Amino acid sequence: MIALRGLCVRTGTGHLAVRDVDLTIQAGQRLGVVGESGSGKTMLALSMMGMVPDGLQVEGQVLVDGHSIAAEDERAWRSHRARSVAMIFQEPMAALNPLVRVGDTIAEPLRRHLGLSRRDARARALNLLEETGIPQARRRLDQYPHELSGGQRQRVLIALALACDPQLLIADEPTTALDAQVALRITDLLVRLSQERRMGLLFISHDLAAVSRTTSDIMVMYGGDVVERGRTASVLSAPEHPYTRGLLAARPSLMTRSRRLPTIPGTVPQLNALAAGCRFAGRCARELPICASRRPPLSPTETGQAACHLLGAQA
Amino acid sequence: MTARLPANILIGAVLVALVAGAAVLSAVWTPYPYAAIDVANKFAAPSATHWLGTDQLGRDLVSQLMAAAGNSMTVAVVAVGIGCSVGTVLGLLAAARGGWVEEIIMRLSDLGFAFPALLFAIMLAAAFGPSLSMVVIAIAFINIPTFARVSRAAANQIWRREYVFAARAAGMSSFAISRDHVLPNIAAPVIVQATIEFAVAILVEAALSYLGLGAQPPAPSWGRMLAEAQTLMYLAPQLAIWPGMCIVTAVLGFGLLGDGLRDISDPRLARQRSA
Amino acid sequence: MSYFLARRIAGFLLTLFVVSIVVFAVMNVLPGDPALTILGLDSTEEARAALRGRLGLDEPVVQRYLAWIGGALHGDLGQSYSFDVPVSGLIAERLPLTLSLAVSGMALTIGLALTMGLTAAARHGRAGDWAIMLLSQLGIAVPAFWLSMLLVLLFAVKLRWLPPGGFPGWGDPVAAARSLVLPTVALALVQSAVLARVTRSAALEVMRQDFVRTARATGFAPRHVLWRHVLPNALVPIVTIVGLQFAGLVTGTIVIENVFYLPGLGRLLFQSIANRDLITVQALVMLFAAIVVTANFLVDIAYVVIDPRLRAQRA
Amino acid sequence: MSDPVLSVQAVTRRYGLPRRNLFAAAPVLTAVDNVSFDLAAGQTLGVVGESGSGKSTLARMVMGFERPDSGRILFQGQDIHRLATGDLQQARRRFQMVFQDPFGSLDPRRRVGWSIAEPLRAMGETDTDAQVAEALEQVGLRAGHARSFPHEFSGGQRQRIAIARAIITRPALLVADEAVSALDVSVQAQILNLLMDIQDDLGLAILFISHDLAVVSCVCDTLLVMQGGQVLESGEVSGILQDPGHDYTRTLLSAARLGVS
Repeated sequence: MIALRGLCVRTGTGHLAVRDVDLTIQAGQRLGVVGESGSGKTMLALSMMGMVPDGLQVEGQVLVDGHSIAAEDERAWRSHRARSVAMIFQEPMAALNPLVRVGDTIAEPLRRHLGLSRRDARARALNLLEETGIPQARRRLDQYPHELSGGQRQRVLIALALACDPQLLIADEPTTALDAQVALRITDLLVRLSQERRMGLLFISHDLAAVSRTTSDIMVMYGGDVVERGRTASVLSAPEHPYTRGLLAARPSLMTRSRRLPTIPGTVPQLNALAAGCRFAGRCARELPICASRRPPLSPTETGQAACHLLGAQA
Repeated sequence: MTARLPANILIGAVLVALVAGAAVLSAVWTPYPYAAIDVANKFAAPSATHWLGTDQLGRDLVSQLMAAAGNSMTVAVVAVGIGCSVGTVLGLLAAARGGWVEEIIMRLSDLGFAFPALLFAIMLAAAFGPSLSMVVIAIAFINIPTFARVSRAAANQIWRREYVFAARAAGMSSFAISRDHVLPNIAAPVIVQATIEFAVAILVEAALSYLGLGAQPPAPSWGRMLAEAQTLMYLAPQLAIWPGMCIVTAVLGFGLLGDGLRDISDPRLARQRSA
Repeated sequence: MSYFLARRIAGFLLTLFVVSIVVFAVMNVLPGDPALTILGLDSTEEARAALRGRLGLDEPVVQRYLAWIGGALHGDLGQSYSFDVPVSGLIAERLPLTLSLAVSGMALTIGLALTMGLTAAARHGRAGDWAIMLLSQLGIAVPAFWLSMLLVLLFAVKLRWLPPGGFPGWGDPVAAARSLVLPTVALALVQSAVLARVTRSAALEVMRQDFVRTARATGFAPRHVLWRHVLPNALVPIVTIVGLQFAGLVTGTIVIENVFYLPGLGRLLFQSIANRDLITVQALVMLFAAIVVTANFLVDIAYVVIDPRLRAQRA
Repeated sequence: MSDPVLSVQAVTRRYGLPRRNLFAAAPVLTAVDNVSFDLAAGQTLGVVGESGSGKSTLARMVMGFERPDSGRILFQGQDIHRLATGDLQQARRRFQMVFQDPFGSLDPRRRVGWSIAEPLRAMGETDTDAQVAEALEQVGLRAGHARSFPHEFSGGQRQRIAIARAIITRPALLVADEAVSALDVSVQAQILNLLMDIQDDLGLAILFISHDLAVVSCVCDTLLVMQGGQVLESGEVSGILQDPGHDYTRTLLSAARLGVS
């Protein structure tokens, strides 16, 4: 299984883009990570792949089946990426090599990592494509990415990700660039694959609706901190943290029929402008004097955990 | 801007300043008149009186190199200046008008690719007789399509920006948009291209003068000095060194400057730095 | 025949046609009296009149152009004034030397440039990158004819390994090859500096794209990613520059052949200019321009071979 | 109902695609297919659809950037595509647009005040400072912000600036093309509220274009659902939400719904 212990991502200027995250993903678990820009959700995912951009530093531990992978051991990370974890990205248009046929793209890891012959790899690639439910899978093998639609490309990327039977699939905003109808089918597919293969799924999105229909557990991030976590359904229906509450209220929903939405004042701050204590301090409607200076720990709530001084004050 | 300038800009600027300074200075002062012959003193070694020595006719090398720098820079400034301004106006026009105007301008500029600067200059020299003004005309002419392409490509990108749509929505004419929005925003790639074309112009002038198709005696030119030195290579190899070093200094200076300017004007790289 | 190819070929022929008009116009219409140019200012009016008659200069311009181009299509480029033999014969005699110089120069350029450019890109921002870029910046700044002189000073004058110039003829292949070594190196070093920079920036551009991230996320080694995914996608800009560089190499031979006293087309052009042999000059300028246009045309075709997207768009 | 500010009547727009074969006719894409609607003062009409639905082409035609192949676009009774160039430039004072990308809709090399005053300058006005200050305050910024450059602002603030520019000529119609799509949820709500405030203040009509049904339903009175250039259904927002008449609308609804009740 894949776990993070005290994971931090530090920028070149010394600011923390991800601050002290603990996390375990079990086989078959579907965890949603929700946050706005600058929440650190993508950095969190990249640090689990050992692919944090140059100039950023990862601190803390990434554990695969209990073994920690050292940050600088590029060879170990490579075999980790080859075997135990896979990732799909936001832009299916750009994420496939435009000069390589779809079948060859999927066969590539099969041949290089698993040592399959050309024929076996092709047959296996076809199976994988069929598993993603792409129509006319056999024909797709010999097509180039530009001949496919956005949803089909995302399915090809999913097939590629599944090639070496990863324990964990990380999906970073996989539906954001897709039309609503296609996005629905892709999230359904991710749920099905996670269940059938007992594969962990880390689903990163800013879209609460997509997260709510894809995941069983949820983690809300703000400014690099995990501010709240728990079962998806309970957190979204009874949020504890003021940020989660504000986010849910400010989200236009089909139920809202007033002409004004509740808002969170201010704007998502830059990393260097974040408070040392609770990162939401300064925008929070229920801020206490202590919030800006002391960081609240994650403490248990009725639905899971939240990091807020208010919880301690009530208790 | 708090970011410090990259090393290539600094080194480039110093080299360019060196050559440009020598060029400007040569207009008012050189140690000796560059064409002053002193046969008694030929092939003099470097000394306090002749810093780099003299050539086969006893002419002072430093004076010749400085005067040649003046020639070389004048050719580059005038030729690239003409090519850049005409080309950029054509590129702006092509992007603003689109349609058949763009088509014609771009087809004509395609034609420019059929004639590398050197070939075009050789053709003009053959037809009109060799002279430095032919070199200027040739380089200017060849630069027009280059700048037309660069500025059109950059301008077309600007025309797709939302702030241009906003200006159109506000009712601005395409002339006003080209002036207010497009030109300031394509200045960076055009300037970068200009520094590169400066370097190319210096190389082309040197090559043509070397072939005897550029600066005519006694007009000083690095290329012609090298041609003369070549015949004396066994006798006085040092004469073949200094003019070449001057060309390298000038071209390297502009090259580094252009490179550095491109680095800091590329918004993608700029964003990476600030992130 | 595909629409794209038909359009390209039409464009190619049209460009050649316009180029021939430009060449003819510059050499015949603009300068006034070609007879005066050929014979010089001290010639007598009778001699000039006789020459005009011999060259057909008394006929209307359009007719002369048609005669010239019509002849050229049949391989008849007119009679050289100074050598008093058919120009086509002069060219046929010298073309092999110039072409072998250009082709071997191009091969060396491509080999050097790809190695340097890709190495630099793979080591982006590190010492190796800096060193290669500095070297190439220097390489661009060195005029080919000066580099030739330095090479001659070192390898011919000092070390006496190779001949300083001249060409012994094709009868002795080894001697012929030896005399082409320094010219080839002089041509290629400068051009490869340019191409190395293009290769590096094209590769870096591709390395920023999402599909490279996908390949890394699939666990492939950097070398594999570079050769399999980066290089093929970087080829379009590289091929563009190779086309332009072939043009540069061909015109570069004009200078280099004069440095090394090689009896090729460049030397012929130079001699013809000195002899005011406008007929030969006109033919040679047209030939050089035609080679350049052809190289650019082949590049256009190469794009389609490289990129399946263009194939689909333009097929 | 009074005369509509904007009346789109049976508008169609086709694009010729690149030819694939020398001997075949070039294929044609019908981006907007026979679309009609009216929009009255003080009202907000939402156009919802995905990429390729034709909603952006529609916006460009309403703004006069593109001509419809057939049909008419009447702005306050005038067919904007039949106006002389000078008249169209004058008419532009009364319909303005807010764009999607808060980072692309302001010229990075111009001070914010300069950009906001651009529509006034286009009308030949020169003394614009007071109006710029007023517009800035109207969108919740300070008059002093006029002297800053766009990169000094966050995405939400830039969108406020873009709105200030759009309302400085007191237009009768505002076209908002995905105006909040690039913003974080917590900022998006602020901008939506601002648009509503401004509509109440100025009584302008808003054509609100978005792919996000939840956002559209939140701010709009009436709704147009588009797909492939055609209008699938239209009507009052509440009616469509309660009883969608089309499968596609139902998909959009379920995509926007939080899977928790």
